[in-house]
Amino acid sequence: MICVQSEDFNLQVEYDKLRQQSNVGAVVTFSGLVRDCNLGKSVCALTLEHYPGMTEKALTEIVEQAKQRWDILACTVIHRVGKLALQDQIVFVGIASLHRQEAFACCEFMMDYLKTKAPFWKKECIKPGESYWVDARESDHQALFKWTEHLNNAE
Amino acid sequence: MICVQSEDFNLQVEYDKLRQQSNVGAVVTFSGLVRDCNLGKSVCALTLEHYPGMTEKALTEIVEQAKQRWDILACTVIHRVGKLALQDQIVFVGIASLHRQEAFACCEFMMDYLKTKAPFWKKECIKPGESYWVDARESDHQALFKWTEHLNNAE
Amino acid sequence: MIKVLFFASLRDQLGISELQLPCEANPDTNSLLDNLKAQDQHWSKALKQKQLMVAVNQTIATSNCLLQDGDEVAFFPPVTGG
Amino acid sequence: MIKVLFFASLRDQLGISELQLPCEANPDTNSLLDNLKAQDQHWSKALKQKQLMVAVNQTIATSNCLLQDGDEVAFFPPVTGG
Repeated sequence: MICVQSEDFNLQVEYDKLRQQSNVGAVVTFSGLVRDCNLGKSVCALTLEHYPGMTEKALTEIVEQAKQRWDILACTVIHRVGKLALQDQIVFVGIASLHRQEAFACCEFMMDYLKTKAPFWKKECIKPGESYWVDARESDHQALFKWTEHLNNAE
Repeated sequence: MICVQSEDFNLQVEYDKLRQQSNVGAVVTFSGLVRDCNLGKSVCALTLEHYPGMTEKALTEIVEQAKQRWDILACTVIHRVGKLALQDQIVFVGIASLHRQEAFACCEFMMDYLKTKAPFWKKECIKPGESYWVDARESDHQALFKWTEHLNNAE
Repeated sequence: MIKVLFFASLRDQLGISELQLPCEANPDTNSLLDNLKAQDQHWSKALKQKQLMVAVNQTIATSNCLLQDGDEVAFFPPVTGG
Repeated sequence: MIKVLFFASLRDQLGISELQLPCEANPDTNSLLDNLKAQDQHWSKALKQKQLMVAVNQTIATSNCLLQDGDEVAFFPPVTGG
């Protein structure tokens, strides 16, 4: 399931959906939250913009790619857009599989992808009326590189 | 928080505790469930035995070790013991951190440890009155090896 | 016509989120970008950022990409989702 | 005395979960294991499994380990938790 939405999500609800099949042995979830501090600046709110149409297309493709690479039973991706407050949930990725290794690897891969390729942009508000676009972290790009490197080596 | 218990646990409750600090940016959770099938045999129930005293000591030590290795904000480990039914929750590991990489790595490390070093044993019931002790999976031991190898290389 | 979109900080810098460009002979993403930069100094500077990302018909283009009439091309800064 | 514990399938095979052994001179986990194996053929076989794990005072011992009076030594098959 893929969802780009302004509404909040509920971890338990998503988890219960992921564990429905009787052969699920492992569920890994990732939740990303709005932190009160980023790169030394205090943050009071966050606005998330996306590229409607491309976002859903990109997420559908990456879920298909993940399913081909790992033997997973279920996958949920939820990404919020719009205005978010401190400690709000931003993103959820949940993977169900027979064994834990696939669930961990697939969940981390999905998050690396979301951070580096999916068209979402964060604007941080540091005080009322003052906000700036968040710069991409170099470490996020390195994180995705490890997966493509792995792919290239496997070929 | 470390807990060895016969009672079930609730993912949402544990997640809400993990995300309490205002600087949490990432929460990774792992839940292990009783599958209806293991190594081709159908399973109808599971009994988990542990080594009381050593279990808690071992888990406390590994959480300390994980905290030294990764910059994490909170860590919860819950492992159930006693008789469990199909699709029951067996184990929970939840990690909160500033960034996702630490949470993923630490959660996977904790699970590899729990699978290979913490004194828990599973007895699977395949039909009423017929049960057998689960054999350790070679892949689990290889999973832990990657962490010790990493440690050795780092030294 | 080629539909061109701008997002996030790039849109703010350019002050525009969308425009239509006539389709020239044998267009590609590089020539399109050159045309946009040629608009004026301000555009030239905004579009010169090293990490500029390009998507053609809602798929990331990692190298120069041939275009045809009716294509949708988006330019944006590195993404920061998740 | 040394307190000796057995868990899971090993306990089932031996039919006993706990016993006390007198503390010999300079005991270690290897000599303790040899003494246990010497009990009879059944014990010898059960304790010969390659992957037998040993914990001394509730900590896994990865090699032979010196013991002293009052120590708790546990033998068990590879763990299968999580």
